Amino acid sequence: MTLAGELDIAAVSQLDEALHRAQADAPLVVLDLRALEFIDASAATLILAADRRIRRAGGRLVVVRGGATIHALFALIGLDQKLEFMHRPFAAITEPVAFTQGG
Amino acid sequence: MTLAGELDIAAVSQLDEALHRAQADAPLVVLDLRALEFIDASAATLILAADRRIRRAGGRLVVVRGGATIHALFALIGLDQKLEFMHRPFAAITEPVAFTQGG
Amino acid sequence: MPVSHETHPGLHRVMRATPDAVAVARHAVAAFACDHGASARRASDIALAVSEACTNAVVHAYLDHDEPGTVEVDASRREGSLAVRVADHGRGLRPRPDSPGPGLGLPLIHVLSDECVLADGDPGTVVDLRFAIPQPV
Amino acid sequence: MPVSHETHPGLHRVMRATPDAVAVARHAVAAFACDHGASARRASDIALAVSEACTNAVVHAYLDHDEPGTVEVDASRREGSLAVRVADHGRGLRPRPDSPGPGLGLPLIHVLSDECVLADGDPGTVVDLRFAIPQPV
Ligand SMILES: Nc1ncnc2c1ncn2[C@@H]1O[C@H](COP(=O)(O)OP(=O)(O)O)[C@@H](O)[C@H]1O
Ligand SMILES: Nc1ncnc2c1ncn2[C@@H]1O[C@H](COP(=O)(O)OP(=O)(O)O)[C@@H](O)[C@H]1O
Repeated sequence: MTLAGELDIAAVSQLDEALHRAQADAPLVVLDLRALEFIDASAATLILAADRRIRRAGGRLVVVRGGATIHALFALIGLDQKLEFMHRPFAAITEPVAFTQGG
Repeated sequence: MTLAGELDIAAVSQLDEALHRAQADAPLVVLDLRALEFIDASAATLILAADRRIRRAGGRLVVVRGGATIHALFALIGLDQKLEFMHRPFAAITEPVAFTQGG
Repeated sequence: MPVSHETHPGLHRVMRATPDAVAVARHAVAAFACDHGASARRASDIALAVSEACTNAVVHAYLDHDEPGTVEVDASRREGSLAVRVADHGRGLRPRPDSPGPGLGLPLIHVLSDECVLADGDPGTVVDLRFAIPQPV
Repeated sequence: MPVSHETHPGLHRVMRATPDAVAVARHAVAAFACDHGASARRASDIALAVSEACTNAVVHAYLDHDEPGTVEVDASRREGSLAVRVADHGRGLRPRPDSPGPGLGLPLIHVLSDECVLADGDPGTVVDLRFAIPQPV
């Protein structure tokens, strides 16, 4: 699942639905933040909630880090330690589950 | 259940246990705050959580209001509208479930 | 695109406090900050703080109202810093046990800014932020 | 029991930031407020604000430490008001997505006080509160 554009209060309910849908689709959810231009604390917290939910259900959420300013928000609220981040996705995984949100 | 003394961070885990125990005992929990001398936001929030839990389980939590400064805290954090408050308990209910906490 | 300061007396925006106002405010303040000497990194910190403060106005301020009122954003260049104010005319900053938010907004605004003063509007809430920015030469 | 002001230069307490320190701080400041012209009602508001600020120091400030450091409480009478400072030397006020608290502390401190300024300690957090109290005659 790829997130693009700006994730703020105007997009949170859409993000929440998308994260629920992704969880229903597969036990491994890869969330690619590289095309994201902005994220706020409430959107980042939704990603944490999704991670908890997916792990509780026996799945796994892997987050592909966004740019420096995107990652800075995760670090500021301490989520850089609580989510499973990776720098680059395995080529195989990115292709199929592309999804564009907001913009 | 009667709460007395001061309910702050030093007493929250004890309060939480007591509220869980009271729930296990009866479907109607009466929480008497008249002997309380102090309550902080985290303790009041535990009472809200207990109310939610007890109602979800089909029970009911009734709170006997404390003095003016105790009730002021509930009003400040908006819990005066979210909990079922009464001014005086029915004589029948207060007697059996007395419990003293902190001090 | 730096612009001479004389042509920028300050930023002032009044918007209805709805979710889409947050991005408008954030973009306006970020552009103003860039124009007044903030690095891209600094401007993005400022944008995030403004975004969180405006989100609070949208989410909390007009809870008791049928229609949302306004949120006002002001920015001005000061000696060595940028002053930003986010103000609403709502219920005033007070605790809300059923807050839909994760409770990160105020602490986040605090760490992002060099000074953060929360004051009462009349009615409403005024968030005054200062961001140190070296004076452009 | 009002006492002449000259005998009360101000209150200063340094405590280890453990849960039982909160009541000690609260009681000390409430007594100081009563001695300096606060009504019982006002003193209880002040006590609550101090309690919440100290609770934050106990719960959040020393999260990264093996042992809790100190929390300092100061109070002094000013013209028309009481100034209270709660300071710790911990991690600084910053967001914590796993906060065990309900997120009501800061907004509650804000409504209870007439002025609330959150500043950075070096390291740590300084909460400066002002409570308007008419000068005793
Ligand atoms: N502009 C505002 N108007 C009214 N209340 C506010 C405002 N901003 C913040 N608050 C109050 O302060 C609390 C803490 O805000 P914040 O730290 O941003 O967390 P969150 O918004 O996630 O609850 C809110 O829950 C709300 O009760
Ligand atoms: N003295 C402090 N040191 C470090 N962080 C603090 C301090 N006080 C508050 N915070 C931060 O601010 C957040 C909001 O505080 P508060 O409104 O009291 O809510 P709560 O303590 O219930 O989370 C806390 O979750 C914490 O991240």
